[in-house]
Amino acid sequence: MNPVNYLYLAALLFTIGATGVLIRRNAIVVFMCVELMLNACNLAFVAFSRMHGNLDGQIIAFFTMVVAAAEVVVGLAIIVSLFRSRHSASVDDASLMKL
Amino acid sequence: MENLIALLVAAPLLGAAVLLCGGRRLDRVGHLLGTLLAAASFVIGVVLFADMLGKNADDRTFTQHLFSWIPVEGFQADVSFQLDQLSMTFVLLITGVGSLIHIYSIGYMEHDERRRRFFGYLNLFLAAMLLLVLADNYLLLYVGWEGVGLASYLLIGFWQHKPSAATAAKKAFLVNRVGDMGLSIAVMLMFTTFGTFAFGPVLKSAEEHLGGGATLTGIALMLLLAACGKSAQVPLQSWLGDAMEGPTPVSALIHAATMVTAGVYLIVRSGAVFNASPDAQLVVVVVGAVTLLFGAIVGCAKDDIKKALAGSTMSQIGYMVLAAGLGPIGYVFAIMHLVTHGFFKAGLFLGAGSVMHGMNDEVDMRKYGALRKYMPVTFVTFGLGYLAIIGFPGLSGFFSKDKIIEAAFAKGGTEGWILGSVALLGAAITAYYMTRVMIMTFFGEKRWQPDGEGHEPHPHESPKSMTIPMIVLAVGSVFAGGFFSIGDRFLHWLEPVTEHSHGNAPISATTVTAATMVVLVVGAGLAYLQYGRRPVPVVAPRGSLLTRAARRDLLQDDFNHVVLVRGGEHLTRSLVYVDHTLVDGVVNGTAASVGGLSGRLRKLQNGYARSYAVSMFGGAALIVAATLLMRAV
Amino acid sequence: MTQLAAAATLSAGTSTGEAFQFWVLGTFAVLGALCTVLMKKAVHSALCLAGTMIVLAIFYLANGAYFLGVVQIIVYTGAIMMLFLFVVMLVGVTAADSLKETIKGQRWLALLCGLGFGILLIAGIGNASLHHFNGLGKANAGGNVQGLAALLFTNYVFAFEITGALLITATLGAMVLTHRERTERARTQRELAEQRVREGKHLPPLPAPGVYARHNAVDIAGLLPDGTPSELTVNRTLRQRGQIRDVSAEALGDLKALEQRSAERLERPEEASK
Amino acid sequence: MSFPLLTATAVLPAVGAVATAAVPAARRTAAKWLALLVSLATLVLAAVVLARFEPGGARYQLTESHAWIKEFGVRYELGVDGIAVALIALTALLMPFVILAGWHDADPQETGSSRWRPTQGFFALILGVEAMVIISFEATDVFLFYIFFEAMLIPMYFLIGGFGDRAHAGSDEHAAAQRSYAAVKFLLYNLVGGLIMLAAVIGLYVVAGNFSLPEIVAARANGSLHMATSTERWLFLGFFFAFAVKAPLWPLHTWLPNAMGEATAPVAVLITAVVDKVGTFAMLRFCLQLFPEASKWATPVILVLALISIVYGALLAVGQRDIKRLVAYASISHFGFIILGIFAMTSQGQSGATLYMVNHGISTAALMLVAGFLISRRGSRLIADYGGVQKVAPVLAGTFLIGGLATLSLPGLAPFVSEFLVLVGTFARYPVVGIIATFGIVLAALYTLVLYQRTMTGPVKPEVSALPDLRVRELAVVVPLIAALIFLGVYPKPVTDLVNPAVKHTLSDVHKTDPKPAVEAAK
Repeated sequence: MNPVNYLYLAALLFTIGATGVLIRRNAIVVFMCVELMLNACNLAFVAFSRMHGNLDGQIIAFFTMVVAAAEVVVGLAIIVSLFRSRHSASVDDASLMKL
Repeated sequence: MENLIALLVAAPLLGAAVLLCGGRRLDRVGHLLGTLLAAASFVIGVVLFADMLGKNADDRTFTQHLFSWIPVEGFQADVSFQLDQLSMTFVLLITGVGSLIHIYSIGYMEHDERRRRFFGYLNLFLAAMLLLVLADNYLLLYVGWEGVGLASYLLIGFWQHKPSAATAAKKAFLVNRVGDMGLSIAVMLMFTTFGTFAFGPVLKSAEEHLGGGATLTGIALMLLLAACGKSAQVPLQSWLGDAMEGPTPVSALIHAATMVTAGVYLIVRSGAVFNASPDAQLVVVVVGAVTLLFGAIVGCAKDDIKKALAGSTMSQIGYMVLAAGLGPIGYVFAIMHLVTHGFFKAGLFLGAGSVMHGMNDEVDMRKYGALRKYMPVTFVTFGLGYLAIIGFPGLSGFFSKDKIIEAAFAKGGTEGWILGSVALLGAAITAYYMTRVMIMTFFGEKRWQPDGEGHEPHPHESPKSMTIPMIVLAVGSVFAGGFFSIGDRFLHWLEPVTEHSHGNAPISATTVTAATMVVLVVGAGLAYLQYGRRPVPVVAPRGSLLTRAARRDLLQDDFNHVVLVRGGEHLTRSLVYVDHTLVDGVVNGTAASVGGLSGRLRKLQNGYARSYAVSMFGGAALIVAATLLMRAV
Repeated sequence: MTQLAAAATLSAGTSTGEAFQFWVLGTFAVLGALCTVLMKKAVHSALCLAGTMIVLAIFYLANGAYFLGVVQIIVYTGAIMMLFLFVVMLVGVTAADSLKETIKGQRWLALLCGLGFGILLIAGIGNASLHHFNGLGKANAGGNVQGLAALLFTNYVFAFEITGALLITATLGAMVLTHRERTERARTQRELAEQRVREGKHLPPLPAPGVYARHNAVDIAGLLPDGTPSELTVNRTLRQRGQIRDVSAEALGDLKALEQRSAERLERPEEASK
Repeated sequence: MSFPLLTATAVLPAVGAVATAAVPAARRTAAKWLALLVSLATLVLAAVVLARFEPGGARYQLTESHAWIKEFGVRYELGVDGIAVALIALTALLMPFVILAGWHDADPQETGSSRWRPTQGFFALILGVEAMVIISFEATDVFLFYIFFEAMLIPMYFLIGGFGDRAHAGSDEHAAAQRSYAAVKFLLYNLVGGLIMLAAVIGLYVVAGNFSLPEIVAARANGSLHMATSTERWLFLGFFFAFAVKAPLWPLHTWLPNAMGEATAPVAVLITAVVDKVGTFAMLRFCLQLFPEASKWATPVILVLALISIVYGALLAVGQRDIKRLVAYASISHFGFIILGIFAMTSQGQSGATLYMVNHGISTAALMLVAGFLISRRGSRLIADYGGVQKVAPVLAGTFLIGGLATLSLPGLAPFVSEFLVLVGTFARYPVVGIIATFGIVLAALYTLVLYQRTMTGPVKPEVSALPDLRVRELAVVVPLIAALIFLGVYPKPVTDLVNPAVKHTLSDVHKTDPKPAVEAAK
């Protein structure tokens, strides 16, 4: 098997995640889809790392995880406070930017 | 001595500047100052004249270069003067008659609170007119040309509170501008053809038939257009009648004696150009002949004394233009008639002014009558002017007009016969309408009545300041022609400038004179039968079709009104509409459609984060696609 | 350890075993991802995502990223996904859970973009010449963790430090965002009652759920006098989830059965047959 | 290093603008005097520039050159030729009169508000415009020019939109709406032009590699810089469009009547006499020199547009009911003459066009400012609201008439010289165009005299019977302008001497020589 398949898998997962972000309204699920996209990227990084034979790809994936963790913490906090004020976790309800 | 030429112009110019800028402080002495400066200019003119007489005939051209006016690569316009016999004649006429009319105006305008300004304008006119005749190139002439137009505008509209005066002034300026357009095109043509527009080289080149016949014809026709505007020749004659709205001294000076003859000056001055183009000369004589009859017919029908005289002026200038169009046979006679006409027509106008002065500014001749008893001096001077204009033997008009008629016959061929007959017919009509004016004004029963407020006019003789100029002019009207003609003095004087040739007349001079006498008697007799034998009705009878048309200036104004004024109004109105709706509309339409489009696009901004995410995602996809495509290519 | 060493050697190429593992687990990963997107309930989505992440962790290990694989399981699946679950519980359920689309054309556009993007990515990968794999044998020679550490504390030390600052900031941010300080006095019961009177709705307390002793659970609507259930009696969350049990029919059936039994006992066949 | 005279001339009004803006709210009069003094000082500096400039010397004189943005080869390069000197002198000359004429235009209507400082703002903006206009005339770096060409719009926008004419037929709200419409229209038109020019400026950089006008011209002349025909044409069009909007040329003119109608008279003068001149000046300096072949290629179309401008502007002026809009349309007609002169590509035409810029500035200033005094007295811009003013205020009427006569190019007043030169220059190469343009002088007489007749003559209308005549301040504005008109009409030699060498250079840039007379005149 060609390890390129990992990249195809990563691309597939990324696309699924992105589509999910677009069609789900529950902010939490949207968030999960974002995580899915990040994980897909990580997979690609790891595969590239193997391809190039050095560890920089893994380092990047590591950083991605850290940043994702920070992002999740803040993001979830935002969702919680949003829910408190609006009694809803729908991303469509936060549409004050509408003209 | 030559350096005095600039002073000729400078003196009245100074007067104009001082009087117009001086303010009310000068109100009490303004008229005297103005008259003094006009007289000073006359004195300088006389001094120069004396100097000129002292020289040989070939040596009589004085020049004075003042400064370089517009120096541009390949284009040189100078302020420099040229005083030759032709200019000298004009200088003396302008300053002489001008000074007299200044004096006359002191009395005539005595009760006008804006008398100072009136004298300022008169001085401005003198300066411009002198510039016109003294210029040594066409561009400087153009300055004077428009300058007299401006002075005429200001003076016609002097009583600005009268809407009719303001309108007449505007009309005069506008019609003149059409003529000016011709002059400027002529100058441009000269420049592109000869690279210069100074009299000397241009006329010399024309004499040698350089530059091609068509171009010279073009220049000549454009000059003729200019002359038509200034000299009220058909088809640009319509302003002169209205110009009578101005004070009478103005009518006498500008619209009879001097300014309106500038066209004749222009044609005679540019004689070489016209000589080189027989086609243009033909047009000139046709214009002259048509105007001659046109003015005369209009003059027969007018009841307004000044307008009748205006028609007469038009007709007399028609004579001059006719003569000028005949070429070297006629130039001298055109100028001679111009000078004598300057005397008698100015005198007639001053007389008319004197009559109006005594009649509470009434201008309708049907309300005059029997004034000879009340205004003897005016009657006599006016009468002498009358005899002069109709060509009574021995008086000025007799000599000058007779020569023109002779010259017209001398043109030769069918042309000569037609022109000569027209000139003769004109003489008959002149005798008719002038006799009519004379009879209606001074003879018969008194016809004036109290006006609406019960003021009955008390006709009285005018003050000395008015009568003396009239007397001087009357003397000129009587003797000038004889003085000029006997021994061909005038001819010899002008010949170096204008050249002269004798045509081969098909009929003898005596026959012409006899014929002139006959038509004179016929014309005057007819008028006597019509107006002298019967009382003149106070209200004008309806009259024949021709009379009614003539009263309306042969429908020229109606034509102008319908075609030019109405048409122009419609044109401008529709253009304003076009500018607003079409030109601006395209712009506003673009703005509106951009606004509409953005209104649509705004809907994309629906506030849903997911919609934005879709566009981001789509954008990312496009970028990926573009990257791949670039790599593939 | 031997297994890991074997995997390390495998990193250069792929064995049949890895291929088998890829195809089987890859299928699961994709399924998990799809379920994450398509599951109606957030809890289910979270669980599916966790599954996918575990599969990914295994793939990391298979690719020689041992440290990341372990971290993926411990930090991601263990901590972050649990955080998700906590929040799901905290927030409860809303109408947002419905999969019904409300923005016109959104779904089609999303699918179109997703499809296009996926095809482009895959096409891009397919176009790239990625046939030569170096393998991590050399890089991992001193141990994967040691190798990472060596890079992290030399080349990437600055980024690493910044990451620390980021994490601290994120922690503080989360606290600030979720912390709620009462800025006003809590309203008394009296004030609340007055407000209800002003607004003119539900003057009395909401009706209690449950009808009979055996069905007084919170998910059973109380019955109105005509026997229909009143939604008001049920908690909002349950209502939105559609978890109301309608027991009215059941109760009537029970009543009927009771009457039947008593009729049989009292030997009144006409009533029983009725 | 010598004293940077050109920079000083531009910086002085800019500093003055800042200083004027900083004057405290209560010291309104001090701000006015400060602005007036600064403008007079600028006039002195401009006079020094004029004195130091040698007409026969190098093409660009008093040059300054400093590196600015090295990455793009943008330099701070200043230098003046005769045309620029003449226009700088015009700008510096007009400013004191503009300020003096607008002395009360920006007085706050209600007193007492302490923070709002309209007066300071008004005069500061005027000085700011002056600074930018002067530096636009001086810049020989295309990019530098472009910056100030565009930056001018900002103060102009506020001057038009913020300080409108108080004489308005409608309500205050209506007036405000009209004003903001005019200001936005002005801004949008000029911005569109400017953006297209920006594209062309960038294109020029791509082709030429730097922005320096003398360098590019030299490189094109010695053949080291080759420009494809189509490239040159596109770049030319980009530049020309911006200048044609500014100038303005038909059919891009419709912003001008709005802007001039709604702005106060001094600001209207600023627009038409100063700011718009940058457009025609830039045609002469940039379009012709940078793109000689394209200029020749476009000449027929431009001549036709200029002709349309002349006749159309004049006809529309006849049809106007609003005094200021009438003057605006007259200006459109005059700009047609200027552009005609530039693109006739003869010495007479281009000298005439330059002279025309100067003369039109002065004559329009005279006419417009007197019209402004008249309007401020009666409080109406409609011609129909006047009549018989001559009787009540003879000096006002007289100066108005002189301004009008200058507009109709009466010989003896300055505009005649330039108009005739333009006509002759055009006629020499394009006789038909010259003849049609000559119709413009008849139409000019028509609209001017109709305006004068309807406002100044006739019976005195009751509303105008108490109008005061010109005051001392107003006379101080009008009299010098009229004196300048007469002086330049009688003795334009100083200006033509200044301009002639520059025009010669420009003509040699476009490889054109004057048409020779058909025959050598007899001596």
